[in-house]
Amino acid sequence: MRLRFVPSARRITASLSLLAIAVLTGGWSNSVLPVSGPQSTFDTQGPVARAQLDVFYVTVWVTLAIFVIVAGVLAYATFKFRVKDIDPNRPMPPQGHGNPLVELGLIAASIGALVIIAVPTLRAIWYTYDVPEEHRANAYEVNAIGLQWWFKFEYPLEQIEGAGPLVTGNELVIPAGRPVRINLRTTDVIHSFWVPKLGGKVDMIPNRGNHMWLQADNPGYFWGQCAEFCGESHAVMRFRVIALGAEDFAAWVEAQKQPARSVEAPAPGTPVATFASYDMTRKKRNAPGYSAEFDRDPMAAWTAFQFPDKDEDAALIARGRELFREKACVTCHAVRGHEGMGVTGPDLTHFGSRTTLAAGLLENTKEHLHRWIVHPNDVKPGNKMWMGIGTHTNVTMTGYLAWDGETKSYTGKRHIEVNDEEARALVEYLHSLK
Amino acid sequence: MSAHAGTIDHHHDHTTVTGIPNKKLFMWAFLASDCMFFGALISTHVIYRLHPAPDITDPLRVFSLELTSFSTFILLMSSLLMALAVGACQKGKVEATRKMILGTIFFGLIFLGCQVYEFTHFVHLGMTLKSDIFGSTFYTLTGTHGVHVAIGILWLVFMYIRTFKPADASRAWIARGLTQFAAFAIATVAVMVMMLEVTHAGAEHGYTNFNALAGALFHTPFVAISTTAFALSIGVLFLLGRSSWAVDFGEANAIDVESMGLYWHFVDIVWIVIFTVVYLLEYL
Amino acid sequence: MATATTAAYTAPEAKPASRPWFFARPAAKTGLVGWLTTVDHKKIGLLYAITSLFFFLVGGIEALLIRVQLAVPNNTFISHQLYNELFTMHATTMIFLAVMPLSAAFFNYMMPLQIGARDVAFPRLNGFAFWVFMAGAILLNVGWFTKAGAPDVGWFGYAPLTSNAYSNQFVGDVSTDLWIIGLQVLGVSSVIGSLNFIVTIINMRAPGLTMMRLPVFTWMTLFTAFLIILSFPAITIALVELMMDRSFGTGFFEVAMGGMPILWQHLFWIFGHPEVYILILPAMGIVSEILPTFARKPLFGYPIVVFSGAVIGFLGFGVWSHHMFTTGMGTIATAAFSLATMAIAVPTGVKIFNWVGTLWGGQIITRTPMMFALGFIWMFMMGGFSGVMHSAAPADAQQQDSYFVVAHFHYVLIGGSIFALLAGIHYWFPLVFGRIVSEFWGKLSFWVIFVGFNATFFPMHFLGLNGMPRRTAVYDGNMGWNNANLLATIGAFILAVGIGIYFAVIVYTYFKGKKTSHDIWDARTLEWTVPTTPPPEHNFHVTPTVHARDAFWYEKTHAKEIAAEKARVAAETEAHGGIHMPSQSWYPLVTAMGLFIGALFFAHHNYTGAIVGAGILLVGVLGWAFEGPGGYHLHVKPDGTVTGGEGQDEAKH
Amino acid sequence: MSAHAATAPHAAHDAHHDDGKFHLFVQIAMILAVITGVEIVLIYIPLAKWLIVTSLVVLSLVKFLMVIFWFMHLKFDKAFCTILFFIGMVLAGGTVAALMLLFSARDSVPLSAQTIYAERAAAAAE
Ligand code: HEA
Ligand code: HEA
Ligand code: HEC
Ligand code: CUA
Ligand SMILES: [Cu+2]
Repeated sequence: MRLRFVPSARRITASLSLLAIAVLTGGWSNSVLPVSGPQSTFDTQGPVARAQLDVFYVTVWVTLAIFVIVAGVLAYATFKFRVKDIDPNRPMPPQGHGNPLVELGLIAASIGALVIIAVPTLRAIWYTYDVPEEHRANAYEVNAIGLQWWFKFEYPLEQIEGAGPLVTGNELVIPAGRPVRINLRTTDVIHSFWVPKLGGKVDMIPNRGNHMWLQADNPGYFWGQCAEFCGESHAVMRFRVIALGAEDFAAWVEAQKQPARSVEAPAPGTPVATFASYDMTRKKRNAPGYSAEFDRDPMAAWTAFQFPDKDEDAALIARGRELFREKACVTCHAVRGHEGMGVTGPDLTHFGSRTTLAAGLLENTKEHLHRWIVHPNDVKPGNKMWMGIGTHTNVTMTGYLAWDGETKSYTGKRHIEVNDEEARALVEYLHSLK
Repeated sequence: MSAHAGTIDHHHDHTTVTGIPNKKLFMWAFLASDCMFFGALISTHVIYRLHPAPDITDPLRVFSLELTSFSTFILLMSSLLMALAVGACQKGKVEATRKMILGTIFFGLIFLGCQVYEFTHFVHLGMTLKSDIFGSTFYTLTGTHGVHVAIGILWLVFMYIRTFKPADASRAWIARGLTQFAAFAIATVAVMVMMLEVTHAGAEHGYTNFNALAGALFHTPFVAISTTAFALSIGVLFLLGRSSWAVDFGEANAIDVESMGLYWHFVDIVWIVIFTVVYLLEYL
Repeated sequence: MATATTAAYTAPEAKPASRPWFFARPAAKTGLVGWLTTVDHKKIGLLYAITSLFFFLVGGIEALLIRVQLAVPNNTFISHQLYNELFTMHATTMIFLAVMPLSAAFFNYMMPLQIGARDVAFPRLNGFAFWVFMAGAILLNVGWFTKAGAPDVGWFGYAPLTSNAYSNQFVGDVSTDLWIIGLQVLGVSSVIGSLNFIVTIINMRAPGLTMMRLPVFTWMTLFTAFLIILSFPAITIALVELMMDRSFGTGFFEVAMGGMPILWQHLFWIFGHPEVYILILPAMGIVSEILPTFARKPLFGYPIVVFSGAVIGFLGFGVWSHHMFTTGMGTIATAAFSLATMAIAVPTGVKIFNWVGTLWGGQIITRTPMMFALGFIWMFMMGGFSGVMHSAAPADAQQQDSYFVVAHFHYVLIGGSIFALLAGIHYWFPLVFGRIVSEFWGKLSFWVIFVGFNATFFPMHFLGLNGMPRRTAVYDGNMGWNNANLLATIGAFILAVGIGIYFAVIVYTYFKGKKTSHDIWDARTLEWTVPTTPPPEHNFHVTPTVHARDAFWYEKTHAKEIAAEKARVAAETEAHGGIHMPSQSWYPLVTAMGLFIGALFFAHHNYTGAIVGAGILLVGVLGWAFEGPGGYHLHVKPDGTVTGGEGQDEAKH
Repeated sequence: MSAHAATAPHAAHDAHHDDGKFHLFVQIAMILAVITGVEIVLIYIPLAKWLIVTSLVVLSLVKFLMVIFWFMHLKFDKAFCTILFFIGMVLAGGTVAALMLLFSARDSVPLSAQTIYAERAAAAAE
């Protein structure tokens, strides 16, 4: 036994554990391990999230109290009863076999602690399940549908003549201060709808009619995320929820119900504000999709997005609209009032008024959009615009990649080629759809 | 293994702590596990009966209660023979054990035959694994049970062959055992082919029109071939079914037969549940 | 075949002359044949240990790759697809190929010794269980070496992502089929192994060893075995249904046919929750052995510790839907599962309390095994508390599928299971190899592991509460997750260094370590009474008779009576022909190979190959059944020399 | 039915001594066959549905128990075998029951079955 090493080992381990404690306690400081991000569950902005956080705090305080007691006794015992090393000749300690009274007492205490957790838990289960009875009449209803890898939102209360309910994608706009009941559906695999600041998640499960409710206390811009593994690009299946005051909301609905905006007059046009084309050779996959400026006040950015750009190039827009048809974009995307008819991709009728693109992944800048259009796969691997809609065994709608029905595989060739100039026109067109 | 002399107490094994033979304990633990196995499978079936898809096959359209009742009865009787085989073996009666095992195999095969007939019949009526969810759960559940029966039969066949193992370890009887096994296999396949041919012909010409049925049956060589193969293999089995030497099989092996019996009976009780849940309840 | 049969008659070696070659039994105790045909529970235990440690390193490297990718936001180190394969295989490997078989290694090696048995009840079946495990492990991992890639559906493979339509997006993909069949095969191995352990513990105990005298580790082995045989059927059925869907077009989880993907979740977690107790109960057993030894005091409240193990196992079957709180089960079901889950904290708490009670008033010796055991209590308790936070369903709505869950289960799995298993390795190393690990290096590895572990996983609590979802290959830099992720990655590397030290030291000690006698810990239980270290194949010269719960301690304090008793029992054994030992056999290996070949071809939808595999399997079973039980006898002289062996007393019978 | 059950253990007692359990087993097999027959007849009897379902379940259970206790010797074996098997049986029964309950809940109705439920509701309303 190399006992002579032990003292130095102890010194090393002591300093290491000090370090560990420093790191761990540092964890509580918000600058090292912040808990106030855009998806923080602590920064609650609605009653559902609040109810859930309250339960969480109960569990934390109860378990923390138990931890302090049990760990305290454990630490005390370890140090108090420690002896140097094995020595068979040392007289034995008293050989106690247990104490039923102590044991039963601790069991009773544990049960008591659990009751403290259970009561608020039960209350919150019923509360968070559905819009409370008294508010039901006031509740707003939307349908959220998950697809690989984006979200589709339907507004059953906002019917458009001859076109069914209002449909948008990836950004859910809701009225603030009003409970919103969300019907959760999916067309392929399981997804999960999660806006941490407004409430916990509920899954979208095939062949199941799930629902949830939440409410935003005040107008605001909220980050959301698919929270169930749903295949290759699950990580980048995100979305946003924007809560608006009653009037703003009504105005937004009205605007959305309008058919797509057309920029008719072929004006001489001021030169388009230039942006760097996406360089295909320099693959910068997974580049950040946000800018600091946007982050500072996303709500203001959102508002700005609702109005047409000042420097629109009508000719380019017209060219883009043409290309949108020629390049088969129309088969998957709807642009209500224009040529777009497809329903398998996100509705683009008012795409220009959305702050993000590709399911909340990238800020909707022209640069990002250009990158998305020329090579969607670089942004979101395996996405259905690139691979086509369907599966490898039966592609029903070819995307950018060409599909060989004979060999049931991708040929590696591109079926939709979009060159730089065309992409710029498409960008211009899509951004004009306010 | 050395406890050849003296009578064996079949209710207490002195080599184990609890007095329960290891093999028996093993089987019971396994059957406890199998309860969960079939529990999960039956749950699946019932859940999909609870929430049927809109256009599934109507069970009553395809089911034939007569056939199912018959095969249920057959399985019950095979259980009886199995129980008797165990009893015979516990008394060291090798000959009787063999007969009972053969009987169990025979009844088990009839049951399987009925199931094969049932499945082909249903497929004829348009219900397949893929046609609808009822087909999926029904075939998977009853098919898994059928596989259990088939494994049981295999086990019985092995045990039957095992009863011929000579006491003298140096005697080569592998070839003989394999022949026996092959004969069983051929007989089984032949019977199944015959059954399928009859089903086929019956479905086309009606089971009551005997002449047309006979004509259709002998239209192809399959029936003749399978009948001959069946007869031959049964003959082989009969010939090999005698041993002039001392065999390494007796009362000490009762526990092996009993373990096999436990398995067989369990398969039977699973069928008792299936019969009620999958078949009878549909008629209400 | 025919020529081979005749050839057998001319083969003159050792004893096969008297039997057809088909039934000749291998007798080599060493070398490749010795290992391939072994039925010795200790050798099988070592096989399990070595393979599982190898896979632990594999799973660990997968984890490190995950951590590298997550070190900084929007990293491009690996692709989404590879990332998905990595976390799927990381979890599958760690759970099924590292922790479970490492527990099985301890079951195999220690349990028969603890109950004073010569071997398990069915030695050949025990070997078979190991080879089947190998088959499953290979099946799960072959994907790495093929075009299809490794499985990528997550370790719980939620339908319908596993269906043909969604799992095979880009390549003609069999990785999911390999996942299905691999798990299925591993299930076979686990169930067979467990049935064997159950029979062994119930039927093969030494005289005097009543159930309430069983060492706690043996109790936990028994409970774990029960959990395995009762929970695996559920996943077996789920996998059968999925296999039918993928291979034969059924509609169990196909929405187009009215299937309900939610059913998969239920069936999976009916297995999955008991599974996590399968991972922790052996660990609790190990800790319950170490604490009394190093506190020189019997376990506090033995009956209630045992009973709480049973209660945990039983309750474990009634809480599965706590993994499904966000699936919209409705209020009543959610509430019921929420309460049932909380209830499990009570029996688990009982164990913690009794461990503390064991320490209280003892003489605590903080040698390396004890350090890991104490670390276990701390870390497992923290993991348990985050588990209780999950059990409150409304709070879990925010935590589910976030890094908070990842933090929870790594605390219970690493801080719990792995810590205890590492403790067990140190604790029993002198018994198994007769050498002892250096105290300095052992403790150093403990502290590095301890610090690295906490640095890795403690920040994940904050990540989760700050909204970071799990199973995401990339994240944006503006979410407030950067620091914690970087810290976690650094921690993971510290952890890796710790584990590296740990294993380097173990390997060093195996070859060069200080030799020691057994019983260096002044231990209490029967396994330490073996005559030599490493233990001889027949374990004990004389089958022990047990007089008290801590059998070895009793022996130490009653040396005279015990010696007399041993002499008597030895004489009796000799009068009955000596020590009966099981013969080795090829057939476990042959049968498992058949299963492997069949399964491999089946996964590739090559049914001819599958049938060939089934044929080999059948031949294996046939040979197995007809080669007979075999067995030979050993004779121990009073001075401890052993005579006899395979082939030397064939006449007997 | 109850008359049969009453004679069975009696027969067991007698049979045990002379020719093993041959007669006992044959009698049990007969009872099992008869119960099966009763079950088949039962489904055609115009009684309340719940009554028939209950009787079917009870009768199957009786068959189940008869097979495990007599054919499978539980009655003659150590009680531990019974306990062992019942652990699995009870757990399986509990799991099946729990699954049934879970899937009967309103929240579990799959979308694909909703038309059927609507039809059934309409039929019930008439
Ligand atoms: C070793 C494995 C292990 C163990 C032992 C546990 C133990 C527990 N687990 Fe954990 N769990 C996992 C492994 C484990 N878990 C894994 C792998 C997952 C994720 C699977 C996946 O999604 O991939 C998971 C996920 C998981 C979830 C789902 C989370 C989600 O996805 O939303 C839940 C929810 O309730 C949960 C709860 C619990 C509880 C209540 C315990 C309890 O048993 C803990 C009890 C212990 C204590 C409470 C501490 C000591 C007690 C005391 C000191 C007494 C007094 C205490 C009180 C009265 C509170 N676990
Ligand atoms: C017993 C189970 C177990 C164990 C031990 C571990 C161990 C580790 N796990 Fe694991 N993990 C799971 C079970 C486990 N995990 C499960 C079930 C999941 C969920 C998966 C899913 O979502 O489907 C998961 C998921 C998971 C994730 C989340 C992935 C995601 O959701 O996107 C992460 C991320 O950090 C992670 C990290 C780690 C790390 C760093 C370790 C470390 O502890 C590993 C440490 C070990 C080593 C590093 C060994 C190698 C050492 C060396 C190579 C040193 C050099 C060697 C020599 C000198 C010889 N794990
Ligand atoms: C095969 C179908 C298909 C075709 C063809 C197709 N798209 Fe798409 N598109 C999709 C899908 C699916 C998505 C959602 C991808 C995602 O986020 O995962 C999408 C997303 C988009 C988005 C982002 C929408 C949002 O709200 O985030 C834009 C913009 C877009 N497509 C433009 C185009 C243009 C321009 C073309 C033609 C050059 C085109 N698409 C052709 C299917 C298609
Ligand atoms: Cu959708 Cu993850
Ligand atoms: Cu769980």
